[in-house]
Amino acid sequence: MNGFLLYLVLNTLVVLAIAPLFVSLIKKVKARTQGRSGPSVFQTYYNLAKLLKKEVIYSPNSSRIMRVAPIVNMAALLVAALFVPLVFVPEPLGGIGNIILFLYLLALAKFFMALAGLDAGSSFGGMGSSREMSISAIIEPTTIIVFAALVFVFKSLNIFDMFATSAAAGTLATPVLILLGISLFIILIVETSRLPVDNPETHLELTMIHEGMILEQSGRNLALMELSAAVKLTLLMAILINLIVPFGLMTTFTLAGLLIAALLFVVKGSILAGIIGLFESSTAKMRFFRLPSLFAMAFFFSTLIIIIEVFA
Amino acid sequence: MGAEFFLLVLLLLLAGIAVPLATSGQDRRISRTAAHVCTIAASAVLAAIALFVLVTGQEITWTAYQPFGFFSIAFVIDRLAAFFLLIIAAVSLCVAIYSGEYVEHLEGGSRRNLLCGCVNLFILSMVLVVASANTLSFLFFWELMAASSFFLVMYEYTLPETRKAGIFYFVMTQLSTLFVLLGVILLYAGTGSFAFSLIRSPVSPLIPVAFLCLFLGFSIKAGIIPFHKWLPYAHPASPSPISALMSGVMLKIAVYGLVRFLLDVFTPELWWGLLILAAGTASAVLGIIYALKEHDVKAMLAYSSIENIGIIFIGIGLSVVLTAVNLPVLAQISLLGALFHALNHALFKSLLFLTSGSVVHATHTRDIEHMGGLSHVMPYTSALFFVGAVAIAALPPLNGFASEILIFISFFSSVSAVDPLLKVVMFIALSLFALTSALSAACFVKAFGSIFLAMPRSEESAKAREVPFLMLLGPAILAGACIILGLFALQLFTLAGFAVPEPDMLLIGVLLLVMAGFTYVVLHFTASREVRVSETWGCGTLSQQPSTEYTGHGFSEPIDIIFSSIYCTRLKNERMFFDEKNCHFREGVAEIRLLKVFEEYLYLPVSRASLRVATAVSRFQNGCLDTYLLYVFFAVIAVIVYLGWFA
Amino acid sequence: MIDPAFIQGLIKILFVVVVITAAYIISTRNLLSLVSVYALQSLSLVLIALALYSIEGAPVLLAIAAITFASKVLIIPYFIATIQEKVRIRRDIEFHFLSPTTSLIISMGLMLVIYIALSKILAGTHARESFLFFGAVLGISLMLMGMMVTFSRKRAITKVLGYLTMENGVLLFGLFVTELPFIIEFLIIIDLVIVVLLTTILTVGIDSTLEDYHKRLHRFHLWEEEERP
Amino acid sequence: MILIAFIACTVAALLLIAISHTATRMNLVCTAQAVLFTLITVYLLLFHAVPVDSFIIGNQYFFIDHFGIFEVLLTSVIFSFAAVYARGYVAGLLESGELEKGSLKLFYVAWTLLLLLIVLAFCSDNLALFWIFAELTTITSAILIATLSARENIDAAIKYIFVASVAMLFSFVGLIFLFETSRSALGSGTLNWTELMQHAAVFPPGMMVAATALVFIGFAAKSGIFPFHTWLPEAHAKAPSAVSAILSGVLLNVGIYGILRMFAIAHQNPAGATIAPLIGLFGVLTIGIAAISMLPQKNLKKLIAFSSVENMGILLIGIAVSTPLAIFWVLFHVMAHSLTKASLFFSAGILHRQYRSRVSADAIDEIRDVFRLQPLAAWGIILGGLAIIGMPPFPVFFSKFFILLGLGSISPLVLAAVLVLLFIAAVALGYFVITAFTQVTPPGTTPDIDRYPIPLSMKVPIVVLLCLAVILGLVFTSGEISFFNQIVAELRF
Repeated sequence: MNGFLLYLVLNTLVVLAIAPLFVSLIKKVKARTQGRSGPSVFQTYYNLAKLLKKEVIYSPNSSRIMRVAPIVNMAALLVAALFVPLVFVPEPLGGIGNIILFLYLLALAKFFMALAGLDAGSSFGGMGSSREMSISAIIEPTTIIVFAALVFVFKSLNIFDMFATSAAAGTLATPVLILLGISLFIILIVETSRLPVDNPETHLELTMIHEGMILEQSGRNLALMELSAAVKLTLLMAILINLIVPFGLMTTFTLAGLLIAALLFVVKGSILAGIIGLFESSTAKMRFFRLPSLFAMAFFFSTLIIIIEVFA
Repeated sequence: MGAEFFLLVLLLLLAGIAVPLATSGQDRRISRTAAHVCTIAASAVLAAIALFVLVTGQEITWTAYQPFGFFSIAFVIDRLAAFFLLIIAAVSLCVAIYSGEYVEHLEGGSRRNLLCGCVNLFILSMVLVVASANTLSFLFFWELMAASSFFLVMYEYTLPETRKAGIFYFVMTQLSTLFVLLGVILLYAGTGSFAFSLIRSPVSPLIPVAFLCLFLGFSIKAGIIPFHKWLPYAHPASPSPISALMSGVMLKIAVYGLVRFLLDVFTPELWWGLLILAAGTASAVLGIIYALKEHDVKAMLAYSSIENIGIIFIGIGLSVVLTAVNLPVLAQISLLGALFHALNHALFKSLLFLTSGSVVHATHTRDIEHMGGLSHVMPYTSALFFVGAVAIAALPPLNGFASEILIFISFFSSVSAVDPLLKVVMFIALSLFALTSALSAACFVKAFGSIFLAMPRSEESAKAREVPFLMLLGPAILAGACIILGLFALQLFTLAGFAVPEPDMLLIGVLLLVMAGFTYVVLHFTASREVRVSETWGCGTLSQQPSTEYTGHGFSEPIDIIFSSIYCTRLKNERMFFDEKNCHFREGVAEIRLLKVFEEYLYLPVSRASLRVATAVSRFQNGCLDTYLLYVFFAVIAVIVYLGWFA
Repeated sequence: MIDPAFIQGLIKILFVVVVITAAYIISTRNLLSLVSVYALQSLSLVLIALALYSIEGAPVLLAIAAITFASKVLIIPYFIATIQEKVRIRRDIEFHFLSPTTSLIISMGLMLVIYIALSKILAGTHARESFLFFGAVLGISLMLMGMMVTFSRKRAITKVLGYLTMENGVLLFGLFVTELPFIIEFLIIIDLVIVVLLTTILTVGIDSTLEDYHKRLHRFHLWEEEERP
Repeated sequence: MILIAFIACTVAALLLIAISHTATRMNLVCTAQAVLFTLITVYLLLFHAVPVDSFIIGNQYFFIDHFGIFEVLLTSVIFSFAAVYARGYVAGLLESGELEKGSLKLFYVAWTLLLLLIVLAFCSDNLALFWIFAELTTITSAILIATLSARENIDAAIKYIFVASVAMLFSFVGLIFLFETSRSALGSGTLNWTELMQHAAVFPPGMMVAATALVFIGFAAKSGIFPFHTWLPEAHAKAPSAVSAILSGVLLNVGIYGILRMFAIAHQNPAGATIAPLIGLFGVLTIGIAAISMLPQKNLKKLIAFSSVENMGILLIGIAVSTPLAIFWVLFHVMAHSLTKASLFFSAGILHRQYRSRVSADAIDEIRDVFRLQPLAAWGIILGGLAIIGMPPFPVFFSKFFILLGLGSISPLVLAAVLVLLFIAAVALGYFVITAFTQVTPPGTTPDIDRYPIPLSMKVPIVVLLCLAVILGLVFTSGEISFFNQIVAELRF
């Protein structure tokens, strides 16, 4: 039991530490591709620190939701973080690690963020939450199909067992995992509202969906929102990494193994962040009502994988 | 032992009917509160009996009336019946508390006594339907339930839309009675008895036909897609406690009917399961898509009931398919998921209906376009509505999620064990199921956002006041039940003696609190604590107008466009210009019109056609004596020819 | 004392008289002669009854002949004639469904059908063998011809007469199929009298034709047209 | 001495009516006569050995068995309630000028005669005698229909007489056939029902089928079966409501009584097998035509009349099924239908008095503010309507269910068709009641119709009949069940 407690504390700290790094890495890669040097790799850490010191501004017509949403958002994502062991894979306990529960914790966070968007009464927040909820509704079937395929391949509902089997196998469990990796990559792009779906950097009301919802947030609430978005990105990247490239994942607890695994994870993470940055700078933002056809393509692609996996 | 208590429940309910009807002359609050007290007492005792049977598994039997030979009105409460009795008891308890206050604000003078009496009759008939031991008494109380609920829907009979709702409701209940009656008679012809007894091996060809009729009868009453049209009319037309009872409990009686016949009478085949699964998925998806376009709060809740009934049918259908493919463990999990979702839906749907009833009572309108900003003036109602919204959107700590995850788990684990062709069907059903649960989250963000958040969009909602205490106590109990059922789902299942792969929601809830506390503490020490209130950012405009807010329509507009093929959306935008070269824009009309697909393409054509046939046939009676004698002449010749031929 | 062959010849002649009078009732337009033709038909029925009495000698036939003579030849025609004076309607021109010629052709066809049907029904019984079987067939076809009159004529008086010819058909059928007990015959006469009395009183009340009073009603009560489906 | 009691009582009533001048006194006499009839039948039922065949006059023509007693009891109960109702109703007719003082005496004479004739019809053993009484009831009820001075009533009466007596002639031919078959089989012909029942098995099947089919035509016209039902809706819509309650509640039973007696004979004989499908076919067609033509109906009394036609169709199906269970429930349905239909017509009568349309009884009813003006009549129509459709607490639910149960074991397809037709009928009734009763004058404008004062004597029968129906529907006393079983045994099903 105490091994699990240790894992809880350890995993949360590792996630909180690494998350902002990946975000600024992606920004760095994008800046490099546009020929400018871009902000330092630790810029996100400075932003968070600055935001924490600033005062919080609430709109007069916003209700208690505005105040509660950031904390609930952060809590949900931290609990979701417990579901994805980055470094050390213990035995699953009491339903922690159930992949559906992981998905719905993300949905809980999104639910509160959307409500917060609507709360201030500004049309930007309303548009952001309306578009966010529509997109997440459309992508949901694809996510479920991909997770079902994962459950089908790894014969278990629990992410811990998935990572354990993939770590035990060392290299790729089955070739189909590469295809699943691509689908997971698409889901990552959509869930963390990266470029083709939504532009995280700008505040132009036509293009921002995720940013629209947190437009009214300020000070420490905005910091929480930024941090939770970063944690979400890290978790999804961790799933992708630990399933496709399980090299170095540690199942038995040794201090030395821990350090190596953490180091390896940071390296693998930054490579993946680089890939995401390159992918983002290679495509332009798609018009909002062209997204359903993109998601239909993704859905078709993932069902194709399953048909191959099931029938072949 | 329990039979006396069951009798006590019936007597209390009968008293609840008799007292208000007897004093229906004068419009005094005493008789109405007496009726509500009877309901509360009866539901409390009923809940006790139900829990006793559920936990100890000991059946209560009582043959009430056996006039002669084979036909008898008898009651058996086994665990399935007890579960549904628990649903009835819980919901009617809270609705009675709520309507204790709500009815006082209703107009209708002494007619309100009739309403309370009729509610008790409605609850009594539902209790007796669930407890009935043979198909005849099931049918007897099924029609009594239909009749009493018809009176409740027609309470505010002076409004034109109540008339339309009454006609829709009456026609669809008669249709459902037709199919259930046909099913019961064919069942009797097939098995020769009224009892809920398993059909032995020599299955006559009538049995599948009997199943189909019963399935149609129950799906009409449950509001499955092609027959759902009465629900979005009946619920907004009837008073809120009534629509809470109807949506929360009456739809579950139809589910109970289906499960009782599937478990106890039929040995279902594979195609039965697929039929139920298909109906469930269709209703789930279309139900929530139609809910998203509604801007009448109670119609939206009615459509979302269709969606949740669809989810329950998905669970049942899945369990039937899995038993047919002999995977009994998974079948039990999905059936448990479906039944648990029935209980949860009963709780959070009646919570939502009651709270929306308070909102409608406060703002005197049902249109969410004119609401907004109610969380400031009605804090408790908005908190209760919020708990209901989170529960129905199936978000983790609460009970909506606890039951949907069971269905998800049975889907996920059955996918790996079933033969390939069925696997494709499973995947499609799974993806549609996921789409519905995501859309329901979007729908209730829209609902909660446009009703309670931001600025009020009309004077009534600005001047709205919090509802009296009783109208908060009922929903509060329901909200508490939702939270408890959510957190202690695994413990309740183990208490009831079922091994279920449900994740321990208590642990998740505790972890959420721990993490929230952790963040709060970290922020407390590191972040600055100044807070300032200033204008919402509106690109520099000084005072923020409520008209700039995102209303319900605006929120669901992307989904209207994305699912335009299902809504058959008609986009209309004409522009009029000053000059012929269309440069100087004068005025224009832009409109998105969503078609009522089922009504315009199925219900109205059928009724127009039948009316045309009827007028043609009724010309047979054209009032001229010669034609009448001509008919007699032809009839006599026909008989003579018949005699000549046959004798 | 009169040999049976002669009697049977007499009955055949009376059959012909009955059929001709029925044909006349179907096709006539002149109301005055209608009642006298009906009296003639009833008279021929009385003669048939007497002829049968001379063959079989059952006393009941005598009583039937007497009753029929009294009621159908004297009382009812006199009653209807007086009604016609008061109503003063001479002619009943319009025909509703069947023109006279088609009615006659149809009655021929009906006779054939009834002949086949009755021969199959009465296959075993003694009535079938006796030469009088044709009388039974004639009885029922007379009924159907009477019915054609009721629904193809406009005037209520002609409808009543159609009903009376049907009544004669029943009597004819009864005479030939079996020896009717007297009480049955007696009761049917009473009923006949009452029915005729009531309908003629009612027809006088509405001035002898259904359609006329519909038109007259338009003026008094402004009956909307759309009520009739 | 039983028959003498009936006849003497009627003669006394006729004398009293002859000398009394005011409507109320005449009505009192009629009520007294009907109540006396009920008392005699109850006495007969309780204290006398039934079946009774020891009469002083005309011994071989009359005979009372359980079936006869049941019908006579039902008739006299409905008549007494109708007489109580008629007191207020006829007063209303007189005061609104629809009924002249002159024809009042004729009305009450015809009323008392009709009761006597119906009772004698039910007590007659000889089928020809039953035929004559049935024919006479047609005439007396035609007089009752035609008493209102409106021209359309005379028109409806004439239609009724012509259609009914033309068809009854054919049933007389059927009786002659029956006489011929009994004469050829037994040597001496007889039309007494009791003797026919003993020797039914011996009769030649060909002749038997012909006799039953032709007799069926006549009595089908009396009870409004498919091709001959055309007179029924117009007669009921135009007749005064007290009379149409009697027409629907009692007179249709005379036709059904004749059909059941005739079919009981045919049932012993192999001919029953060929006749049953014919009767079943007529039954289904009747339900079809009635249910479908109920849909566009705009006139309340015509709608209720069509629902009587439809219920007669259900009875026919029950008879065609001809299992002892089905016949038991046919009898129960006859009772249930009469009571509920009478109460429905009473409430329709009150609504008719309230919303009397100047144009004609056939015109569309303009019913408005019904719950404010006549709440009792409105609730009478709603509960009566639910009862007729076959909603649970009311007796029609059980009888309709068990008749259809019998039909289901014979042929599920016909059962499905019948159920769809009953659904259409229920929807038609529901649609009419919902659209008519929710019409309300908009709150702003002042309502132009004021409440028509309804005396208590018109309200009591509605409530009592509905309560009687509910009690009979729910409480099956052993006495009642054995009584019905006794009838089924006597009819040898």
